[in-house]
Amino acid sequence: MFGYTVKRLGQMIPSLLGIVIITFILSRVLPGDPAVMMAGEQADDTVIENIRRDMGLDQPLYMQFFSYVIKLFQGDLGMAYHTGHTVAEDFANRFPATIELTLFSILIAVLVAIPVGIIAATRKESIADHISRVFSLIGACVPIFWLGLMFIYIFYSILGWSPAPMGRISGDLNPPTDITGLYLIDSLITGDFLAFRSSLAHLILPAICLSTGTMAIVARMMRSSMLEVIGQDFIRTARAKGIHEFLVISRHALVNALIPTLTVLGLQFGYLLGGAVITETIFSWPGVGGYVTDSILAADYAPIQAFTLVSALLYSLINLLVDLIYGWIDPRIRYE
Amino acid sequence: MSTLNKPEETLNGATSLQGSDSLQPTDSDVLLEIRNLTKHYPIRKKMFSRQPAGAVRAVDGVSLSIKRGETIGIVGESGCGKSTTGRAVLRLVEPTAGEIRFEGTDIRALNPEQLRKFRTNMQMVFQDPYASLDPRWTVRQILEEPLRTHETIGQKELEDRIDSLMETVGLSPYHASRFPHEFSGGQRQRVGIARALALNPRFIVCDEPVSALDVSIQSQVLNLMQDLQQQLGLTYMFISHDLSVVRFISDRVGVMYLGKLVELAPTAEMFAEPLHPYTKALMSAVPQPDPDALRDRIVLKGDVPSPANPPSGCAFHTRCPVATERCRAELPELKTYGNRQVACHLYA
Amino acid sequence: ANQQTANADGEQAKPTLTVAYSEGGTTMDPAEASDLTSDTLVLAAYDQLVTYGKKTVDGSEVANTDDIQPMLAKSWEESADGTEYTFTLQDGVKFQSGNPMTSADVVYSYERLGASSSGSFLYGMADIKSVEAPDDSTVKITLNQANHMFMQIIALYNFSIIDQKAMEGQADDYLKTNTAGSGAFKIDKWDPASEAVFSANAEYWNGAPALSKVTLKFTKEASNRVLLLDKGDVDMAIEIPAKDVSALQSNENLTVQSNASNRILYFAMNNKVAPFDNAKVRQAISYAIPYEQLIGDVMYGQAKQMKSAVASNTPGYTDAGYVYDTNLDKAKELLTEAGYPDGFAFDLTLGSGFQDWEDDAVIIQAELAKIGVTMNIEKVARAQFLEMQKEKNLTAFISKWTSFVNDPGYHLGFLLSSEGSSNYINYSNPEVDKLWEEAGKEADQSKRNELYAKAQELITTDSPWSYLYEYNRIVGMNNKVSGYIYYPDEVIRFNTISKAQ
Amino acid sequence: MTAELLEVSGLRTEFVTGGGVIRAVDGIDLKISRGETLGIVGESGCGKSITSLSIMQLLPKKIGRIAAGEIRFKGEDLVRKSARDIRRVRGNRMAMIFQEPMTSLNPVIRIGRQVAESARYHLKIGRKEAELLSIEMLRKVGISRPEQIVKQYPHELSGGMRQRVMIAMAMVCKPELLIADEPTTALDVTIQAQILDLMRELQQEEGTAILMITHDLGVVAEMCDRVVVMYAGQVVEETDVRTLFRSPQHPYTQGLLDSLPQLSEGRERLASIPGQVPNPLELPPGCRFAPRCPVKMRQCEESAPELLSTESGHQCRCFLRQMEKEAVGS
Amino acid sequence: MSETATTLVPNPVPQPSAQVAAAKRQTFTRLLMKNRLAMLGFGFIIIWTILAIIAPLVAPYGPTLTDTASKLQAPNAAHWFGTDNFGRDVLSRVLYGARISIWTGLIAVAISFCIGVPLGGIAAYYGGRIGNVIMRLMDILLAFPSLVLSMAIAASIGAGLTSAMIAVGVVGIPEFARLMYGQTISLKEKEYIEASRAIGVKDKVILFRHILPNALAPLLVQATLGMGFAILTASSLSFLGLGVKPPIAEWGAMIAEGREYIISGQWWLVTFPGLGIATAILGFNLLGDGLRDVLDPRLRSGK
Ligand SMILES: Nc1ncnc2c1ncn2[C@@H]1O[C@H](COP(=O)(O)OP(=O)(O)OP(=O)(O)O)[C@@H](O)[C@H]1O
Ligand SMILES: Nc1ncnc2c1ncn2[C@@H]1O[C@H](COP(=O)(O)OP(=O)(O)OP(=O)(O)O)[C@@H](O)[C@H]1O
Ligand SMILES: [Mg+2]
Ligand SMILES: [Mg+2]
Repeated sequence: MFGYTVKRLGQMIPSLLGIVIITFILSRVLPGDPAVMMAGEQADDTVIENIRRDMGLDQPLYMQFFSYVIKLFQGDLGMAYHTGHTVAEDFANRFPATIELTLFSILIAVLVAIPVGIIAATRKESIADHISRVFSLIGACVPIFWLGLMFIYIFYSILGWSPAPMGRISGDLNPPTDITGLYLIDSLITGDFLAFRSSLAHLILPAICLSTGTMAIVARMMRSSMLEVIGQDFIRTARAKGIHEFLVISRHALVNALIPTLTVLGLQFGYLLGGAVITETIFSWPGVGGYVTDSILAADYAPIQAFTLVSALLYSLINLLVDLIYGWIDPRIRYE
Repeated sequence: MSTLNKPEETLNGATSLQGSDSLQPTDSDVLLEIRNLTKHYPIRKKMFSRQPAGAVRAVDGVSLSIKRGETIGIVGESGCGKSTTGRAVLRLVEPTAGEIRFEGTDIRALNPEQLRKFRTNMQMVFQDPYASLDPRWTVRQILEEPLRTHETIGQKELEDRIDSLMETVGLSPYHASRFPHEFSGGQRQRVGIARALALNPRFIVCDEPVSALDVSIQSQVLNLMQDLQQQLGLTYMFISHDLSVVRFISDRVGVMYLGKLVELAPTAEMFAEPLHPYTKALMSAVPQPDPDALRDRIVLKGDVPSPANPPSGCAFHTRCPVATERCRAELPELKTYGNRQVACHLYA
Repeated sequence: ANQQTANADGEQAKPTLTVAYSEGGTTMDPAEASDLTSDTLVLAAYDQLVTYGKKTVDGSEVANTDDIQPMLAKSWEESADGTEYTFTLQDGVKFQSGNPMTSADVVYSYERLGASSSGSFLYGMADIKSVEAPDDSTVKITLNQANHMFMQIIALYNFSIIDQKAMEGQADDYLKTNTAGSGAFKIDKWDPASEAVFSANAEYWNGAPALSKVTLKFTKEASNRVLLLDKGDVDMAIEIPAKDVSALQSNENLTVQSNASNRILYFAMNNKVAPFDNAKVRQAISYAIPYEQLIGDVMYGQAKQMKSAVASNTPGYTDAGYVYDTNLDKAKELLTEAGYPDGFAFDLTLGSGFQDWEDDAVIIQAELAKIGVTMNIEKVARAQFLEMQKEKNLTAFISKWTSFVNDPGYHLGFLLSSEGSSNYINYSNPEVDKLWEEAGKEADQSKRNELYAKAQELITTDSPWSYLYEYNRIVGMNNKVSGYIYYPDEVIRFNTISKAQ
Repeated sequence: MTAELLEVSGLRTEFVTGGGVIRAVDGIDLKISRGETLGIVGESGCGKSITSLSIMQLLPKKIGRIAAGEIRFKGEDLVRKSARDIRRVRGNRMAMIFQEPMTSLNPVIRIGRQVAESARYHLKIGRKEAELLSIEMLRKVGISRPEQIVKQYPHELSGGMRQRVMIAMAMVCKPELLIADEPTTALDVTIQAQILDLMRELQQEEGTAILMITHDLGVVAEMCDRVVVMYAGQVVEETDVRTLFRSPQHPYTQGLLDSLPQLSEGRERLASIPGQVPNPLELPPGCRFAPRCPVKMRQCEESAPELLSTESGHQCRCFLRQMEKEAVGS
Repeated sequence: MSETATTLVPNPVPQPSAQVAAAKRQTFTRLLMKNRLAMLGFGFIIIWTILAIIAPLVAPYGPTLTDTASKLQAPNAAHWFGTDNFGRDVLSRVLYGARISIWTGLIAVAISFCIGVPLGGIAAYYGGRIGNVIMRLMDILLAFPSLVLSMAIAASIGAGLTSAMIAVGVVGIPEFARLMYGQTISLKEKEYIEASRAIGVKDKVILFRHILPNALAPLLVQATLGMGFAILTASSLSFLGLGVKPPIAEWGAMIAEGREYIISGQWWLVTFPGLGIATAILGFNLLGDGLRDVLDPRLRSGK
């Protein structure tokens, strides 16, 4: 298992190299000169030249790529010119917020979708099935940006139930001591329940908003894989043993049905990171999503590269994790 | 014994049918010569292909020669390499080693384009009549494909050819516009046979052509195949795991175990007195449709070993009731005794 | 956010203030700051030698940029030829570090600015030749030549005085994320992703501010800022969209300050690209633009029609030569004269990021269609737009401008002199250039303004731009907040602000 | 209360499909006594599996239903029992093994747990006990090293071993009736021989009655005491095994036996039954075998024959036999 | 021969299993028709497509016709969906928006399909090094968050409708490639493909005439679902300012423009285009799901 993990990590290297190249190319063909952007509108040409020199933009492209890769190896993700910080600083600042948002939406999606999928499959064609199908179909087609706007309007503006869409925690409170960077967990660890409540309240709307698509897809996947598993021979064998239907489903069908669902969940991660871009923009969530949007509009290379690189890396790691969980729940897959 | 040799006329019929063939007829009546045919499939990790971790020795040094107009049956248990042998002979899978000569032409030396052309000489009938016809094509399209691939013929002639092909296999011309799913298994197998016949091949590999069919249908197809052989002078390599079918249709039978030919003999002799312990066990294991039949069954221990790491020496020694030290250590060769061959130390 | 925090030494707790800002800022380094939030941070933490005075316009307090007031310098003298300024520093000013402020710090700060990459151009614009410190409390600045804008320029945030001792042993980019000033606030936290928090500098040499703590909440979505203000979750919000002003005004807890700024919006036409190389065509466009509609429907009245290349609150402004009230017949006539009786088609390039520009473009497009002119709107990302602009071959575009130094010389020099670095439309009128140069050397303000007025008139007649409007800067605040002063650089100075408990 | 262990009478099982209602099993009567082996033979699609699933009450929900008939297990009608009561019988007194040992075992659960599951459920035994029981059962079905096998997963076993595991699983509660639906079809002949031997041994040891479903007449000849021949959802012939092979009465059975290559040794051609099994949605109006029958009469195409007992327990569904009988009777 | 003919007379009554297959094909349309949700989805698509085509005929106003005198009107008799800040009729803009969205979806899916399918097919059929490289590349593309990748692509080639289509299309390539790859891998092992090879049919012909038609069903499902995804992504791009240029009516852009107005109570500006997006995507998803149910016998047998 360990050896396999190391091997898989090793295999990620060529992919990562590909990712690095693609991100580099993509960001370099982005039109717009970051130096012009940075200098501000009243700056003159010498200022821009200074900045270009500072940024290494006067170098030929291959040299830029070279130094980019070398710096990458040193853990230097470059400077984000539109924020004036190193990308690493910005990420350290913002990534926990994005991770908290995505993880929490995955959690919501899984907690809702898996039971819904199971119920829909075991009570096929029942009212419960129809309702859950309709909801999951609708969930998959409501654009996040529309839902987010509606959420803010209804729950904050009209009903006043949710806190202001501003940050991760109420301004009156101090954020919990930084342990994991995830406020919910940190506040639990430190036993700061006020902070926990406040950060939960801030998190809940954007997380639901982000999770709808995933929820819908996972519920659908769970339903169909459950249906498929239920139709298989070994379920008939289990029924032939005369055990209770609940045991048939929970012991025999569930794990088998979870396997394809898990794959979908792993693949959803990329979608969630993309959705986070929009969700964060709408909810003023201080994560990397909004940051990346700004970077793209500002032609700020380094953060775009870093974000795509980090998310591709995360995506690969998550899918490695999914594979490992696979091996754990599905004995047919063995890694050595 | 009477089934061993086909009447002379059939042979002549065959040559006249293939009249315009460019290959030089050889003096010998051997159509196909297989030497040391070997196919090893590299083993890959299930999900992530890396360096091959070993090889499945699907076919491991099979040699045999097939005479014009005869039917050679190949039997053996699942996974012993029957299909692989058949497909390797046609170079549908690329053999790892060995030599295949079809009337003196070294098939393995042909380049892809030559091979494509050469396929008119040898065809295949497949096991699963449901999977061997493209579900989206009508029977006419299926039968047209070989003709269009190799010849440029007019529409009229094409129609005639298809009609006569269908008649040959006992289908009515009005079936031509139907799709495979509108046919029964037996009828589909007829379509499969018609397709194989379309190019007037002289040699057909039949890979379990009746295994998927019910007994009542199976006999229809077996009869048809035998009729065709007589009419067209075909040579068959008939693969099956069903001893009774092989016994019915073959002139000679080869028994395979773990990628190797362990015994090869004329049918009647083989069934009268199997030599190899494996053949004996195999024959005794077949349930007789006769409640009063004598059953002094040799029940073999255990399962067929994996062809990925076959046992040392004689591959059968792990299950052989009469195995000796020598069998464990030394690989017996296929040796000729009269008109039969066996690979066993017992007969050394 | 309205909670009070007790002061460390237990004196009566002062109120805290929460402000919704839009961008998170890029740096706290005075020499490098060039955006609103960065500037705000710098001005909170640093002082300059001098600052602007204030005046009351329409009942609200606004800065008077002509009126230079002492800050770290308690007095100064200007030599007769206008090339030498001698400043006497305040006594007993201490930096936040506790180090005393001396003339050496001033010299250090100015020299540092001169060597910086972004701020150096202002240093250059001030035309400073040398900065000397004859003694601890005196600073002598020598200019290359007389510069009537000098005092205005050094009041800018870039010219903040930095604690030299605090910088010892620090890397040069230390100031990017740290401060070393003498300002009224200490910056406790600056997280560009979410918020910045200042606390009052209790030992501020000019008296501790009235607020104990200020929090800037970075909220990009304008509608969220409006909501936050409306709901009372913030005390102030900047960059309020014009359309929301009336709704906010109907909230009796709120005051909306909408001040005329010197930020202008213009419709630029490339004077070197056909058909805009023909002044008649440019004039025709100017006649065709529905100014009232833009101000009413796009800006909801929170803007003012622009009648010169210079903002109306800039000294020396004149609307002489302005004739372009919307008149499609006249426009058509001019087009016919110019040889385009059936109109023409052109591309308008629009940088992303400003909804009102898009709205303007859509309205202008519809109006131009009426005189047979087809305007295709090309929308590009802001960065791309800026780069394209620099190439100087965009046919037409919409752009804004705010002169940091509210002076026509500064303004025209950048935008409309032939050599101007922001003259992206290749406007070149030798007469204008001559007037501008002369005025730059003219020490007498009224004579200078006359020259500038002449230049403005010439420009207006040439119509290199169609003048769209002058923005109002809109800040909404809770009624409890008082002491807000509008500055043309739009930066809020929090030490003047107080809040009722 | 009869002496029969299982008595199926008039069983009719239907499927509701898009094309209409398929009557997969149409009025079947079966009897199995204790310790007896009854074979059901017939071509693919004739309703063998559906019969066994009906007995086990394992028909696919919603689309499959028992439309008529009784299934009496030890005198009690399973059709009218509650799901709870059926569960008590199923897997406990009456067990089943399936054709595909490959897919019939849960791939993600260890062998030991799967074998002992029904015992844990029905006999309420503990975890430890269950493990010992499964080791014992595996040993009984001839698996060497059962202590290790219980910890393994199905994919780590060969086909033959898996079928042994299936048998162990079915036998764990010592059922009185074992239904085996083509238990050896997926296996090689040498393995098939092993499994058939094993089943015979177990039957002798435990006295279990077996309902053996197969299409292989050889297996029938070897294993069964009595045989039921099915065609298109109906029983066409029923008798003891010897009579069936010696003097089959139904033309279908005769054709089936004749088409076996073994028996036609020395002959140039095989006998064959022309045509194929009718589509269950378009059954012929009269005798269902009539379209393929070499000796059909006009009567056969018009009305359906009854299943008649001819001699001592030999039943046959054919007008010819009916006429013979009438002739003898008159 | 004569003897053969008599014994071998084929029976016209198909065997049950063949019957099942026949039922599958013949009743495909009927099954689909019976799938009420799929029909609902199909209805949405048809309605939107028709509306998109005849938008110029049915739209009460021009999509860009400004009339500031009647701006920001709530839905009323003259403007069923209200008006926006320029007094443009929201209904007309939504109708014209359908043109853009459906067209964008179509082109984007066509791009993904036309590039992804051949890549997947070639990678699977020939395997080996090329196949490996292609699929690795697809994996790499897949590793990017799709929205971010399409944002980057759209930004690179400049905002606008065409670049949004290209961006969304490129992002969809790996899905099709992987699907086709899987299909081809399993199809190329099918006996009928082997039969064609045994006949000596050329690879190209096998790929186009056997494998592609048989892989089409799942590809079609993917294309249908991909339409929904493409519409959504394209409107997200517009929302972020990387989509269409003003004043073109596009649903995502309309929401972006209208979002500032939610707080002042002008809900109709975002609601109607939002419903437009939702129903169009819903339509494609429902149909795709239904198609999958009908085409995938595994799911059906579970019923
Ligand atoms: N494409 C392949 N890749 C890897 N291994 C293969 C492949 N095809 C066959 N094998 C292996 O080669 C061995 C022989 O297979 P083959 O299909 O020739 O057996 P067979 O005798 O025809 O069996 P059956 O009776 O089941 O058809 C088996 O162990 C099989 O798993
Ligand atoms: N789930 C189902 N839905 C509809 N019809 C079904 C279903 N299962 C079986 N049938 C029909 O019931 C009939 C009997 O099927 P059954 O499985 O009992 O055949 P069998 O005799 O076991 O055949 P085989 O030898 O192929 O296993 C067939 O005609 C089949 O079409
Ligand atoms: Mg085979
Ligand atoms: Mg069956």
